[in-house]
Amino acid sequence: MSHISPILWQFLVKWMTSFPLFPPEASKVAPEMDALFFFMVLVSLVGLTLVVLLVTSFSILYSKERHPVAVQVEGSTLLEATWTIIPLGLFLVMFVWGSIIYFRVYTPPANSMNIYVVGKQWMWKAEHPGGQHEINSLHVPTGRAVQLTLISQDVFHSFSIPAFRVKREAIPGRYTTVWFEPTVPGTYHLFCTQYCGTNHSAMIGEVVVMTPDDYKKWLDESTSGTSLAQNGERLFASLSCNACHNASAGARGPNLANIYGSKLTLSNGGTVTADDAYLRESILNPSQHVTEGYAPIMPTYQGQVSEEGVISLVEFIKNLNSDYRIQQTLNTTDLLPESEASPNRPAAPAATGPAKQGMVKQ
Amino acid sequence: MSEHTSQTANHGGHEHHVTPPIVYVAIFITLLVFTALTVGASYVEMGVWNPVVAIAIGVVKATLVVLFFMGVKYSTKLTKLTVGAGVFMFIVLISMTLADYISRAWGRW
Amino acid sequence: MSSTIVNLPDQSTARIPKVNFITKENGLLSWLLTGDHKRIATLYLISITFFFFIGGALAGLIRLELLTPQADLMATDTYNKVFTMHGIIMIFFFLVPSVPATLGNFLMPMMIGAKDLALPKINLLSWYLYIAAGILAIYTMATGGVDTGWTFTTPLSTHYVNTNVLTTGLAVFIAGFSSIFTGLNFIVTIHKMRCPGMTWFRLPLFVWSNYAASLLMVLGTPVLAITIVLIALERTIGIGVFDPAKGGDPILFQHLFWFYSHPAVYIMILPGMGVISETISTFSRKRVFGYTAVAFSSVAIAIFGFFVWAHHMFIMGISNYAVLVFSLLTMLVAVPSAIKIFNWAFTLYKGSITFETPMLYTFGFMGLFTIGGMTGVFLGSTGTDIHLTETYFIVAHFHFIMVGGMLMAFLAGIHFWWPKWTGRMYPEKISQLAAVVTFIGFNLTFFPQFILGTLGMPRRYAAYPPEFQVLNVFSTAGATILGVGYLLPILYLTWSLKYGEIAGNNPWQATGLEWQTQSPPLTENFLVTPIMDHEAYDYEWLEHQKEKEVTSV
Amino acid sequence: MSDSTAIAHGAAETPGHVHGEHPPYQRHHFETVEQQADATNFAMWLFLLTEIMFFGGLFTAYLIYRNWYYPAFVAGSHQLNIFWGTANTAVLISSSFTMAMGVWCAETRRKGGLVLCLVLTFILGLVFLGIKTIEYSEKIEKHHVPGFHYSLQSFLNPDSDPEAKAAGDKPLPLDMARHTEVYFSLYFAMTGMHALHMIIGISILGFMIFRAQAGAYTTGHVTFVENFGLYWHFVDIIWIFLFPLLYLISRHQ
Repeated sequence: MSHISPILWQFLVKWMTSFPLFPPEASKVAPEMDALFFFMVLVSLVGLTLVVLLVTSFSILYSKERHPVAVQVEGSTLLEATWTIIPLGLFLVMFVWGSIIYFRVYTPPANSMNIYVVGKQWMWKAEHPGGQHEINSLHVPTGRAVQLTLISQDVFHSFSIPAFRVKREAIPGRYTTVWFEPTVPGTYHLFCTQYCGTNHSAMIGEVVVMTPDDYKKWLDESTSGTSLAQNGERLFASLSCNACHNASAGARGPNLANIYGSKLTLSNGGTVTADDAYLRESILNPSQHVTEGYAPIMPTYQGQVSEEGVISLVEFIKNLNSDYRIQQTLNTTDLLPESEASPNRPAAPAATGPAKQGMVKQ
Repeated sequence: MSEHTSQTANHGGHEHHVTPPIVYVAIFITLLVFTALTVGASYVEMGVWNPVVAIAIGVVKATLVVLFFMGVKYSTKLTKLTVGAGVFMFIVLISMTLADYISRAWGRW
Repeated sequence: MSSTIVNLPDQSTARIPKVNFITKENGLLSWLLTGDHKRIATLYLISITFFFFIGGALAGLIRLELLTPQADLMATDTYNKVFTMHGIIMIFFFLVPSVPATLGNFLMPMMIGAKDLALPKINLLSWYLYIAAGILAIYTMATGGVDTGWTFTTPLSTHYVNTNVLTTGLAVFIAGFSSIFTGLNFIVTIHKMRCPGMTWFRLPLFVWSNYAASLLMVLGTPVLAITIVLIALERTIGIGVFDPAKGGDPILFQHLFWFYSHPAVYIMILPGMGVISETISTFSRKRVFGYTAVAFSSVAIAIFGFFVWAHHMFIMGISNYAVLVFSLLTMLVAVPSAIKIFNWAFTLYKGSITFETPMLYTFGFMGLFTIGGMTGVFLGSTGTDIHLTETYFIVAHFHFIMVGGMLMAFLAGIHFWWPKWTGRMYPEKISQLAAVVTFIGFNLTFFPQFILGTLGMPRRYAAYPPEFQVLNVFSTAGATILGVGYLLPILYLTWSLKYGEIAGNNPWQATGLEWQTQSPPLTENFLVTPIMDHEAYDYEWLEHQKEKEVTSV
Repeated sequence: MSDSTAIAHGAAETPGHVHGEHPPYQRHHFETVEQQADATNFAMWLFLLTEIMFFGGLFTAYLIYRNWYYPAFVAGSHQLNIFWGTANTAVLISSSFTMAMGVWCAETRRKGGLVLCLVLTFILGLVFLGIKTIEYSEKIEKHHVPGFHYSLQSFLNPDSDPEAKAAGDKPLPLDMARHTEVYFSLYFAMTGMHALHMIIGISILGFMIFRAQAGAYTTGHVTFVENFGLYWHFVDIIWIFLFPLLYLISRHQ
């Protein structure tokens, strides 16, 4: 084989040995999506074969040598109706099937664990509730529904994990969500698929799927000491949110305990569910989201809190289960160091460390 | 506006409708009245009906201009179809875009 | 029985008619100030060929860069500029004007028996706008380029890049007006300039599909224009309409942009479908199967085409209810395309088929368009769209439609009407070879990209994980073959201008009115205004005509 | 030549046609003058179709943001001068009327009347732009031009601003006040695009006045005047919608 150039030889060897044709299926939804995918491949192949078969057989049967004089055929309503209705039926099947999967991918189950992801030029920052930060990687356990709450700090990005068959755009100014349940431990590609500027192709990373035990180990090793909610708590205090949002009678702002997920009546008469998006909007554009019975006096924090800051505030408010914590933040400036936060209930009532201004942008 | 006695001008023997000036004058006055009306209506508290009334008056005025000043009332079906197509596509653009915005509020998305 | 329908006049006596639209007047000015649709079409043909090769060269650079996983041939920002300019030039300066402004301009008046388009000066203006826009685009490229992607996604294009967004936007804006004027001219011409007897259902299907495309141009393009204006205002003075920091919504930009840009893909493909209807009928000597269905499916595509734009935004966080509606409508718009494919296939049934070059390109079109269309359904179905969108799957999909469909149709049309345009035939064997080479090269280039996309390789990546390399090497190899396939026609068509055989009026024995006049045609197309006294694609009428001629001689 | 040929007797040989001689304004590629008039008229309508869609994008943006930021839109709207707005509406409707009369004069071949009407339309158009300039300069003085030292003063503290005070505006919270910039962006984009159309129209009018004096439009060739009239009326219609949408939001508050 010496006459083959080494590079070509190397290439041929590579070709023979590793040549993926289909991505791994590593999430619960992946096989479902692949079923639809292969159904569509099948339909396409049948359709293509039909067209090719028709064209070639007619070309042979009715070539000029064999069939010198054309017979004029006007058309056939029956035939035309057939190839209108059959494709239409198939397309509708694909529509319904596709929509079912779409709704599955974008409707997180209630008990999923939430990880926040902030996209910026050109990196992904993942914020785990336990305070673990990651850049361009994401560690998740198998067997648990993981919800991602995505937002972008600058331009459109798109969070894509081909092995999970999920993808969602991270857009500036608004949360989007996606969820998946990893099934096979391993390391998978993470791509930004929405063109986002110069280093778009460098905005890649890896998704590490671990067994629950390994994941727990990883969480313990990489904790930053304070959970996201604790960060939020500090921010809550340093921005003096508790001056109004406290449980005292006659407080100027609504009590935020247990507010997450509840239905609120707004001062303009509408009702809204207090979800992540609502909480974020209320911090940045408060005047449009005033709860009934309160005056629109809350100042906007647009430009004062970074997206990570907003996320920790949201996470803090989400986990406010009692007035006790608000009272505590109201009165405490230096607290005991943090005890270990479990991933399930990251913001379990606990004391917080010294308040840091790190989250506040000047 | 009872005066619909259409004159015809001779353009190479082709029937071409010429709207008499009295119609233009009538339309002109109507338009001015409607303008006064729409300004007045905006000072009356009607709740959600304020924008509806404003748009409705606008539509009436625009229709008058299209039908008489632009002569669509006397033009061919093709012209009418063209105007209809324009309005239709305008509504498609607005309504289908707004469909997204309105339905965003329906669910958690 | 010979296996060809080509019927050329006796080469020893045949001459190109002394008076035709090319020889009528001489001098550069007579071309630059012409009102003749055929001369403007010729100007367009030369200019879009120029832009096609610029766009093609950029595509070549992209493929070379992607030969290796690292960004080694060029830096990532250069790569970004290259694919942006490739997209902008190919879409706005090649695909949108390709068939309508060249073949459509050349043929439409002749097909309907008119002397010219209704508004010849507007037609010329549209070419000048096109050239002005093209020069501006090239100037942009020469002075640093632009790296927003052809989609100008906000807020990237407004606040996060410092390349020539404004001049590019202006170029696209002007090119948009060029296309508006072409479309407007076509609609007026088809409505008002038909010769006596030319009813709507006697129109060739090429006219129908160009009519449908023109509707899209007229109704869609202005929305792009205003969107670009808003982008320019946003970028220069920061008006905030698309800027989330000021309360604007970047998704609104997506809505407005795709309101044009989705119909734009039908602007690109519909005229190509018209070409296929003409060639497939001529080379099977048969009326198109179900003429009315094919005609109406063009209009149906044009109308439905306006209701599906948000399928470009399924994963962008638009309301899920809107996603459902737009996905359903997307499925509906796929149906007329399926109808067309089967109607064309059945046109062959009981025909008398020959395999000249235009017919080979037509077969290529049918195969590739079927694949392109079916893979479009993968993306229209929301579930699979999540996985496949923004990857090479979508790149492969629209290249199957645009290159495999439109470009094949364009080449089919160029080869089909070349003898009419120039009065001369090109060498048949080498052109058949070019058609086959193009087909093979195309499949090798773009089929691997479907697999790449399924694997998850994102589009617009200068560097990619190494395991994708093998398929990318295939793709680049295919692109090389494809390049040869596109260079060949340039060579032999240019050669044929001087050395080709004299074609005569109707070398293919086709039925369209354009074939009943001399080649190249007279300035006002016909000696006397034709009267259409038969249906479109009436081959028996044609036979009848020939017998008459023989007996009268 | 046989009768059943597709290339049958054309116009030149057919005796049925009235016109032995074509009028000078008939372009060579049209069979008859009516065909030419029909075609150009239809072309003009199609062009207006594109204009509808052009403004359509702006109206879409307007509707969305008006729903999102209603208080900001109200406060922004109160900053506009309703007197000038109404006056301008009347001016534009009058110019539309004079234009319609001009078309009538052309159709009935009254040269003097046509010139008069065109001049009146021209002047009214200029008056419109003049008033628009006054309004714009007010906005510039108050720093209500987006992107150029935009000032929130009038919205955060209405008492400091006579107009806001007159309208009885309450102070807007800061976040909503910031969104008035979106309102003014749309205000300037929409009225600016409209004014641009006016400027183009006035330029063409100037050209037409000279041609009309030479009698170009009163010899039966009215297409150009008619088509220009369509354009002018269309610009009027846009204003008919812009006026209530921009000036008359919740004036009663």
